[in-house]
Amino acid sequence: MSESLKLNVDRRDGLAIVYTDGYINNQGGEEIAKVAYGLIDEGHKNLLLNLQGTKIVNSIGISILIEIIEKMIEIEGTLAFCCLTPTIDKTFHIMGLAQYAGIYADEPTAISEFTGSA
Amino acid sequence: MSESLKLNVDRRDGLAIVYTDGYINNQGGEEIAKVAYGLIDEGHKNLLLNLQGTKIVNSIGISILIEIIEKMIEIEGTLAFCCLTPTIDKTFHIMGLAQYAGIYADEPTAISEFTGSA
Amino acid sequence: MQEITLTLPMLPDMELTASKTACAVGEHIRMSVDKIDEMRMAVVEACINAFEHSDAQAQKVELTFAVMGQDDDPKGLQITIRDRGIGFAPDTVEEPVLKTKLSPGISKRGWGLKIIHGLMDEVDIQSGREGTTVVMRKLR
Amino acid sequence: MQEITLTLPMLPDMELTASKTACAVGEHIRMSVDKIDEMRMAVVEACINAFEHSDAQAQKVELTFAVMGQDDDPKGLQITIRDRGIGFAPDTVEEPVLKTKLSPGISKRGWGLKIIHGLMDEVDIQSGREGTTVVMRKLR
Ligand SMILES: Nc1ncnc2c1ncn2[C@@H]1O[C@H](COP(=O)(O)OP(=O)(O)O)[C@@H](O)[C@H]1O
Ligand SMILES: Nc1ncnc2c1ncn2[C@@H]1O[C@H](COP(=O)(O)OP(=O)(O)O)[C@@H](O)[C@H]1O
Repeated sequence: MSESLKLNVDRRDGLAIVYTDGYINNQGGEEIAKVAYGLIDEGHKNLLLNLQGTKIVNSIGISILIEIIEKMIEIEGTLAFCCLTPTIDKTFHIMGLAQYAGIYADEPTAISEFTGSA
Repeated sequence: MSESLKLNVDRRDGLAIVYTDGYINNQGGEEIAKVAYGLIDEGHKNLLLNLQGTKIVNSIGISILIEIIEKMIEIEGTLAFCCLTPTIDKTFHIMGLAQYAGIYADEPTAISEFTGSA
Repeated sequence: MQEITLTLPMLPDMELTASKTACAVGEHIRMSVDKIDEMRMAVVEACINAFEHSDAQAQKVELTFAVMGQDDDPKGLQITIRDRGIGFAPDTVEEPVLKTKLSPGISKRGWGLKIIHGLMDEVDIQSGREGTTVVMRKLR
Repeated sequence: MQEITLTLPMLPDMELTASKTACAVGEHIRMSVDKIDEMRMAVVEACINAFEHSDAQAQKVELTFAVMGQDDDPKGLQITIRDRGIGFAPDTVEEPVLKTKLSPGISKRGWGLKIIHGLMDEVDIQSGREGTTVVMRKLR
């Protein structure tokens, strides 16, 4: 009876955006990791996770996101987040995630940051 | 700590529309009754309760709506409802309210019914 | 059988907390939005009956949500609402008729049980000197 | 003090039911949406800790929501999450540091308690052979 996370991917030039819809728990985190590693295998080095559709996460889910960040550091890529709820944003800051992943208010800001630095 | 009902009134030619926002319990019902009796005193005989903003009602609140229906029958006026949630609609039908008050899916349908019969 | 219990003080608007928990449990078993909503209204009615009529000393209502069927294939929810109040005789409660209620001077109240029966698939009420227990079921 | 209790089976996603009930109680005392949301996340973390680490025989978590302050002037909520499991020594839990966690081969887990502390106004954990009780407060 797990509420499963839905994912959508938008592949752009030099950037892939992953849209989440639902709860990011252990399964949700695994789903995101699977998609992220697939995109890395395709050659993507810049990933943006748009969390607009995610109102709730848990620390197990976030720990899997940290695995993705580790991987991105390894391949000298970037993981960024946008459209976080205030609580998810606060949680990411409590954990210090902002030092290792871009956190943007909205998608256009995130994209322009990527494009600017690309 | 009661979640109070908010009401808005739109006075039109030959019709007053009352918009509810919130829980219709005893207090909510009383609020509606106060406004309805005020409109009757102003000379309005056709009242439409638009329940768009009401997702939950209880039977005490509905019993106060029945008092308003009784009053409307007495003055030969009409009370109608529109924009009910499926559950509120089902409840009104369980109670047999549809025989004494118009129940319409949306506001335009309700208004045209009033205008047609006026 | 998975069981969730909720104990609420008999205070204004607490029926909304019951109703929201019912909603959460309904979502858990992927009940449809409309069925959840019907169940919520029945829960509200059963709670306000306990608040208003039970005269229970403890001023508490106990709700139990039990998932019917297998964990991986839930059939519905059984909700039990219990007060330890004075009880009543369900069989003697007269069925309300709107036409009669619309007569002047007649109380407009008395719809709660009819609504509960109308919105749930099965309803059983046990009541006596130890209080009232309403058991109601809604299939997914 | 108004108290609401909720008992949940330790099953996947049951933390969401706890979180939704916390939301209902927060709405009841008119807590702001953002504070309710922070409280919900802390409730989720405390529940999954009990589910994952308590090894409680009964496989149940008990939550209590107590309104702080007067009924007509609530100051906040005190939420107690209790399991009757094996317990742990909160003082010996190392504070997670992301930089360290990002090293290869190191577990990325261990954030729950830090998140709970960061999102709630006061947190107290009692743990021992009778299980673990997390008491956390959030002011309105
Ligand atoms: N939990 C209860 N404890 C005692 N009496 C109850 C309880 N529930 C219902 N009753 C009795 O049944 C009657 C009918 O209830 P109901 O149909 O809900 O309408 P209402 O609450 O408007 O009277 C009540 O007036 C009351 O006498
Ligand atoms: N309810 C509990 N019962 C037993 N041990 C617990 C409980 N809550 C936390 N712990 C212990 O504290 C540790 C840290 O918990 P936490 O910060 O939530 O991170 P994580 O759950 O990811 O390990 C856990 O690994 C566990 O050993």
